Amino acid sequence: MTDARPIPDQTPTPDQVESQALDDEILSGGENVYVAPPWKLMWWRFRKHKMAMVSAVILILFYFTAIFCEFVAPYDPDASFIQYKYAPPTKIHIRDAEGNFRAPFIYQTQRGIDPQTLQIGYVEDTTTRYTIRFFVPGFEYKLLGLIPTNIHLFGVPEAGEKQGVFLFGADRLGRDMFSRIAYGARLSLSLGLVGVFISLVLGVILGGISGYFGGWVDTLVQRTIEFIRTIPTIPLWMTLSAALPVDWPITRVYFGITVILSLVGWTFMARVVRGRFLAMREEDFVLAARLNGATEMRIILRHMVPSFLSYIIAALTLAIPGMILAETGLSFLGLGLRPPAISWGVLLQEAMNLRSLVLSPWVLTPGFAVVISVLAFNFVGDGLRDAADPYAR
Amino acid sequence: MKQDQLLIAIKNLKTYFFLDEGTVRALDGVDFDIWRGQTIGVVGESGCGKSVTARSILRIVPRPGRIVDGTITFYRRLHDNGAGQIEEIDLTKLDPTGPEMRNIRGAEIALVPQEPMASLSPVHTIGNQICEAIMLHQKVGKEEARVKAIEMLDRAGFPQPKQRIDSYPHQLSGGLRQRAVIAMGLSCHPSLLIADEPTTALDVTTEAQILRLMRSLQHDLGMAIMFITHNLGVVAQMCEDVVVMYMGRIVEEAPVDDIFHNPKHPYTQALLRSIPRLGQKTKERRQLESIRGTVPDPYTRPRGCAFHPRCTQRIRGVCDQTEPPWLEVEPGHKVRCVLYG
Amino acid sequence: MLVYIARRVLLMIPTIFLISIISFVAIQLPPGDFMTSYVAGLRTMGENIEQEAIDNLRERYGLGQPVYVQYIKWISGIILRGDWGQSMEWQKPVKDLIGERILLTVVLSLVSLLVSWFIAIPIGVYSATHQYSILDYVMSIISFIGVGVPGFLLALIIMYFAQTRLNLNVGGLFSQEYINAPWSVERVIDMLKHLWIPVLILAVEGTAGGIRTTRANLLDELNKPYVELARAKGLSEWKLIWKYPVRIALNPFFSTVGWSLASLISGATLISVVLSLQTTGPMQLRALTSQDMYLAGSFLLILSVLTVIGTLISDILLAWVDPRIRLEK
Amino acid sequence: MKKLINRREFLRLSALTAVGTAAAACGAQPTPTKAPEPTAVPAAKVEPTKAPEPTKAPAAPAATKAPEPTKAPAAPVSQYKEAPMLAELVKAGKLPPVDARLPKKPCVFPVQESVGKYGGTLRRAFSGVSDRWGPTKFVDRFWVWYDKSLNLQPRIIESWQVTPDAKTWTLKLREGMKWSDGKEYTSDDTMWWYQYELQNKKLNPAIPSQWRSAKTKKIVKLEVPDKYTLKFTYDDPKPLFLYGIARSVAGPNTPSHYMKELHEDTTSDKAKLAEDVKKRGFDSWDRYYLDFAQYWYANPERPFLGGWLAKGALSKELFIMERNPYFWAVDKEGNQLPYIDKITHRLFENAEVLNLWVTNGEIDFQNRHMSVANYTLYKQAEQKGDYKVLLGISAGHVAIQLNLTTKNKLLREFFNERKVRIAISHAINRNQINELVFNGLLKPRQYSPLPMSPNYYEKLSNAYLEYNPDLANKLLDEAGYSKKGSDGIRLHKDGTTPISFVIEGTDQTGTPTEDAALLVSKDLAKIGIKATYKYVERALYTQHYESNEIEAAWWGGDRTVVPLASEAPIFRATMIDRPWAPAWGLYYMDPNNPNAEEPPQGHWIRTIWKIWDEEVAVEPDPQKQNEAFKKILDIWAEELPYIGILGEQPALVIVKNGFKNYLPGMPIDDTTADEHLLHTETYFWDDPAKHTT
Repeated sequence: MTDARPIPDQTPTPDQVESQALDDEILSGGENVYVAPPWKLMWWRFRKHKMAMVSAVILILFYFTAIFCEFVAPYDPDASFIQYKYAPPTKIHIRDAEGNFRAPFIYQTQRGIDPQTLQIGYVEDTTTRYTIRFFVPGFEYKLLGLIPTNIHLFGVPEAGEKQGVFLFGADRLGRDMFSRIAYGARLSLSLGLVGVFISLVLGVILGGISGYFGGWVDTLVQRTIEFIRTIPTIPLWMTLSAALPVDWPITRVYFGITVILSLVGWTFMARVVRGRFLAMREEDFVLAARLNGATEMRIILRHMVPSFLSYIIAALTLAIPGMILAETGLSFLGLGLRPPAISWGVLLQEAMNLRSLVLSPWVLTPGFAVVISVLAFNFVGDGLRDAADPYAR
Repeated sequence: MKQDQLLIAIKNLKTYFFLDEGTVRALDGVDFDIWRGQTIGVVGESGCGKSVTARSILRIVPRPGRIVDGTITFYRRLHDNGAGQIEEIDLTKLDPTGPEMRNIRGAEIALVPQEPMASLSPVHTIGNQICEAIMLHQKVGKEEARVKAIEMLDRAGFPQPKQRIDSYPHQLSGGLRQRAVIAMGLSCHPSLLIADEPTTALDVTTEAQILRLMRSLQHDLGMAIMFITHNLGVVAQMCEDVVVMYMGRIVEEAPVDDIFHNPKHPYTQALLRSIPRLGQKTKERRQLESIRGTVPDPYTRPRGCAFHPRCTQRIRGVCDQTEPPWLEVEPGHKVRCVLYG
Repeated sequence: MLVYIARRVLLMIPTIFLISIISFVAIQLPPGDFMTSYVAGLRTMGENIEQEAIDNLRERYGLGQPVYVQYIKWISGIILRGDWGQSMEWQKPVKDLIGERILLTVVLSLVSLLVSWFIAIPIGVYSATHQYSILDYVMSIISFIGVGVPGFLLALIIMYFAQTRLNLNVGGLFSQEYINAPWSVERVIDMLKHLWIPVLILAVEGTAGGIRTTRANLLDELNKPYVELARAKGLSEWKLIWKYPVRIALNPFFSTVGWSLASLISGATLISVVLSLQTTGPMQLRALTSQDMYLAGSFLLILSVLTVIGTLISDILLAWVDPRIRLEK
Repeated sequence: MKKLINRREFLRLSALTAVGTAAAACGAQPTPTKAPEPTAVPAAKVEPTKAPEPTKAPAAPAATKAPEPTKAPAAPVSQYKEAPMLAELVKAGKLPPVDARLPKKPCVFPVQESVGKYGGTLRRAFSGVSDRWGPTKFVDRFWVWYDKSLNLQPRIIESWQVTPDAKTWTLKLREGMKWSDGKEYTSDDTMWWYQYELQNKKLNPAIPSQWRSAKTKKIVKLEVPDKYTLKFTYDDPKPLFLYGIARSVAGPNTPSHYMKELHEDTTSDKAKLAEDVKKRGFDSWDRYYLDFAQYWYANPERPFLGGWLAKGALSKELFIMERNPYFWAVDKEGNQLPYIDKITHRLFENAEVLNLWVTNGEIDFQNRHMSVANYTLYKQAEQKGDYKVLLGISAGHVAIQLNLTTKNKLLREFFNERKVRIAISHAINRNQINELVFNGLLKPRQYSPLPMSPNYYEKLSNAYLEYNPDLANKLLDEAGYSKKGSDGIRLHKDGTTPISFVIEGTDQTGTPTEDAALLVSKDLAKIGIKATYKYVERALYTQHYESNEIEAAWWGGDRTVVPLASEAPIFRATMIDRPWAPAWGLYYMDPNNPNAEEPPQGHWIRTIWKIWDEEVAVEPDPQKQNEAFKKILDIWAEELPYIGILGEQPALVIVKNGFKNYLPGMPIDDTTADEHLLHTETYFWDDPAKHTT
């Protein structure tokens, strides 16, 4: 047995210096001062997930664009510019032909057509250039539907009708892809949220009841789920799109379909929740709560739901991109939104052909918007899941 | 106690957890020894570092925790050829996932965990989980391992082990699960069994049975037990020596009787005051004291004696300024407190 | 357990009966019938058909009869004679049509499913055990891209590059010269040259979901006490993780495998359409659009029944892999 | 710059049109005395006039040289020559010699470029049984068919005669003509069809109008004075008889010796037939007969008269057709046709896969599904795919139909105002739509017969085409629609309801036609009319027009090559899927139809019907008939019931290099079998060995 024990390091750490003040607080009963609220803990853990942080920023940008798309878009997304048909993304220069650095500008382009194939091409005319300016006047719109204005984020006001700045090129009718994507974000990013929300609420409540009570309640809910899940969705969609009034605006039609989708979608959520409940209702803390005389609803909501919050968050964030993708899938089937409505699904369907892929690949940029938003949602969801994980250290 | 009876010597063990919120010094210089056949109790409030000590010995400190300093010397008695010969191994130097460490884990040092239900895989039979441990450390086949497992279960007081070895954990009562876990821990005849609050989840009758069982098994098998608990009653019943921990440090170490009858450290004294004594009446139980205040935030350890903010006998200007010394007040009774300096 | 299964099977009968009615009604729900869409189709392609002829046809196909009469005719044919009726568009027995395509469909779906699991589970395990490592991020990004790219778009792009860069024939599962050829080594090679595209796309989609599920579930399990105890037993990390937490984390896979049953048959409809695969998916979609009543109805019935059976299989599998559920029943 | 090119394109196309008319009376006259003798009109004459990207090979094979002379059967000197693969069968004794297989006087098909070579495979694509028209239009041959100048000529029959009152038509069959199983084709076959098919109540609950007298509605009388003569007698004049028999797929050409065994009234073994019906999954014999037995592509065993025979069912992924050894036509040198051995049609589920096949050179000859929007795509890959994009002229038009009989009272009043329709026509910027959507490949025109049509009428084609929004506004003001709402939309005459209607269409997203519809709706907004384009599922569309619930429709217009052949249904409002007046059209066809509505007295549509019924449909003399039809077109030019936008759309025909005898620049319309107008049997490969699969 060793007798000589080294005296621990006595150099005071900054922490220790502060301890005097804290000391008094503890003694005076300020016990909660060191307990970070749960959301703060979540935020700390979430911050750790670098990709989730980046993704959250991207999503904020996307939603900003969706809300203020008129401001972000330099052009009316429906305006056809006959002279810009199939224009590729406009090159933005910071160095002119003489090699001088300047504020970002673009050159005037000249259109040419191959007489054999009718292929359209554009060449830059380096003698005429237009500076890109910010907060420039453009087409009239109402910001947030309220404030009439004509100020846009950026543009080339000097060019007038002669030349446009097309960040992502122009489509087959000479419409600015960037403006169209910005407008498309509004529909694509917003419509799915409602569907996800409905399926979430239904799924958690019914799945929870089913898994928690078991017995005939479980059987009933399970049969219902089974039944709903066996109703084939495609004919259902077809019926709906046909049955909805012809004069309904297309967004309302799609909104209806989204709601129906979520009415089917909740069953997935419910199965997950039920499985968790089955495993969990045996656990001691549930028993303890019950012995304490907590009501069943309270047991579910206060004790069991928080314990698998991570699952719900994971499923939720996976469901939002699922909805975005469902929109593109529906459009592909011709059951979703239709022009003149602008959504990413519609833009993608317009571009879903070999011609676009070979001759004007830039019209596929809505695909990137979809991928990036899905990616971002997934990372944010992942980060949230990890942050909310009750087992996380 | 002869030197060759030393089983484990822990010196200046520091295990820190590196979190975003700050560094948690879960163990901040822990020293104590475990002797062969000894039953040593480790007591303290939640978060004082009891379990981390156990996990440090087993080298299964979960990330982002890490042993940053100190040694854990394990004196291994070689069985096969050089019978009785002793090999010194510093466990902190081993790769925690490497074969050497794994050969010690389970075989030489076994763990009986806190929650037997959660500690058994719900989808494997207990037989499967016990046999696995046996086959891992002994060169035996499946059949033989099964026989040994049944034997172990039997010894652990598991009724009808032959029939019930293929049960799943959730089919068993809490007591039986704990017996199964103990059987698993003992299956390879370890020289140290770390029992991490093995009876917290059990009712009093079962707790008593289990404790009795552990004692008799220790008697039969001659192993050392490191008994981690916050229940001083259990300590009194089980242990020969007691180590009291507070905020990652040992504040008092003494034979069990000394701790109970002559506690030195104010913390130990407070602990003892907070538990009901045997024979106390229900009425009196209301007069039990709790230790005032709460354990400080683990990121900001108070300066000086970590216990001073809660201490009734603290001396202003001393306790909150200087590290208290580690003093042997009586033979075998050590305390970390300025009151005895 | 057996009683449980028997009870479930008995319960299935009324469910399936109800489903068969719903399937049949579902196809009738969209406005018009096969003749309207048939005529509309002809006219789209510049063909014409006289109104008189349309009326005759409608009568001949029994489309004028009340729905329940058509339903009874159809369902009794299936139950009594195993006769699924006749496809109006293809003018062949439904049984033959589905039979011709089912083998390739199942092969394709199974291969894709297995490939995606084969890739997803190890990667998911790695990502969970090495959370926040660089590889974890890389895997996550790749898998999320897999989730994010619409399959039909990916299909078109891959097809185009397979043709222009790899000089492969694309579309369908065989080159033209092997479509009707008897099975031979060359034919198999030719099939593999085509098969990888759909398998790749399907696997990418499935893998992404699989990685995500595995990782998420495993992360939940990794810190459970039983993992620690197993570690304390001296098990190696590798064995430990695969035997305990992975095993439990994979339960959701088992509980969804039954549900994949229906999708095995319907195949990945959209992708098959884009790739022009002769699987059942495109046929089903087309039957639905053209309101080819018996063909569409049969597809819906088969899929529904498979879903019901699949759910049962899922539950049985889940009970089988998770004794907690099994022994309770 | 762009404009120039477009004009050139148009000039080129117009030149082709001229060729079509100039070459009238070309083509094989089937009645000459001796059979294989090359007819007076050498096909080569056409060549110099052939327009864009001539497919001509550097050197056409010498006209005298017989194809594959070495392999010609050595046996008794044969009058005709045949394909090597058939010669081998003959040698092996599996097939009678070629002379015995051909009729005494085979039909002589003119060749567009040169006499061809035997052999090779032609690869095409189709999208399923419902898209069987690729195979059928390639192969189906009728009693009579069009020549290059769109005049009808005898084909299966040797000749026809008609009485001056156009009531009795006598057809002469070719003696010794064989079905594909070698049995002779005689008047008995048609008689059997007349007795057991046409008059069978199950198979034909109602007799098709072709086989009924126009007024008495009685069935035509058929007599067969001898084995090779058919005599059809109607109660009323039937001047359009020939057009009717130019498109009768499974009608009178019925192999009675085979079909009678599959007919429940004439079969010798009823039990076996019943079993076969069941085996093939049909629940009734009539469905079995009509959906399966009588069609060569569904039932490959059925003897057939086409140039190629089905091998296997059409529902398979690859539909294969092989040459008919008994085909009854030869070229001018006596080579039995067809030249090409095998035609394959490959199934695709998605048009983009077809496009990939095209650009990769896996398609040899295709017009169906080749969208004009893909012109640049196809042209760019010409070299890589080793093909040429040739142009035909599609009969289709981009057009909008305003429903003059819509149930919406205010809209009906609006649409029925002539000035409104003319205003709408002037409001559409046709050139912009053409440039933006169609690369300028189309031509602004009203819905009207094509220039190469015998019924071309310039006044209608060019009516009200000018883009003139001011004029449009002026016309609308004049018509009493000068009041506008606060949003700039004009108001109906009730003074409160804005003028707004829905244009229903079924075009897929991203297709040029949908783009055009959206542009039109923008143009109309500029003159204060709110026209919303809405996609509807096509079955729903059908339901809407059938029940007259449609306000306006976006559906093209075709049948403009030989409008009389299909009885000009659009011009008479009887083709109600182009619903410019569906309720009136239904009334005209059947006054008892629940959705039918009588047009007002003195309405110009009554005049159209009167001219058709009393002048066009009964006039035996084609010249006078056309004159009478012109009166109808004149009413159209005045009233403009249908707003045409663009037409003369180039139809893209993918033609593999080395593929010969296809004449580009021809009109492409349903009535004339699309791109298969001229003798598909004379197509051949310059190098057949390179084209075997």
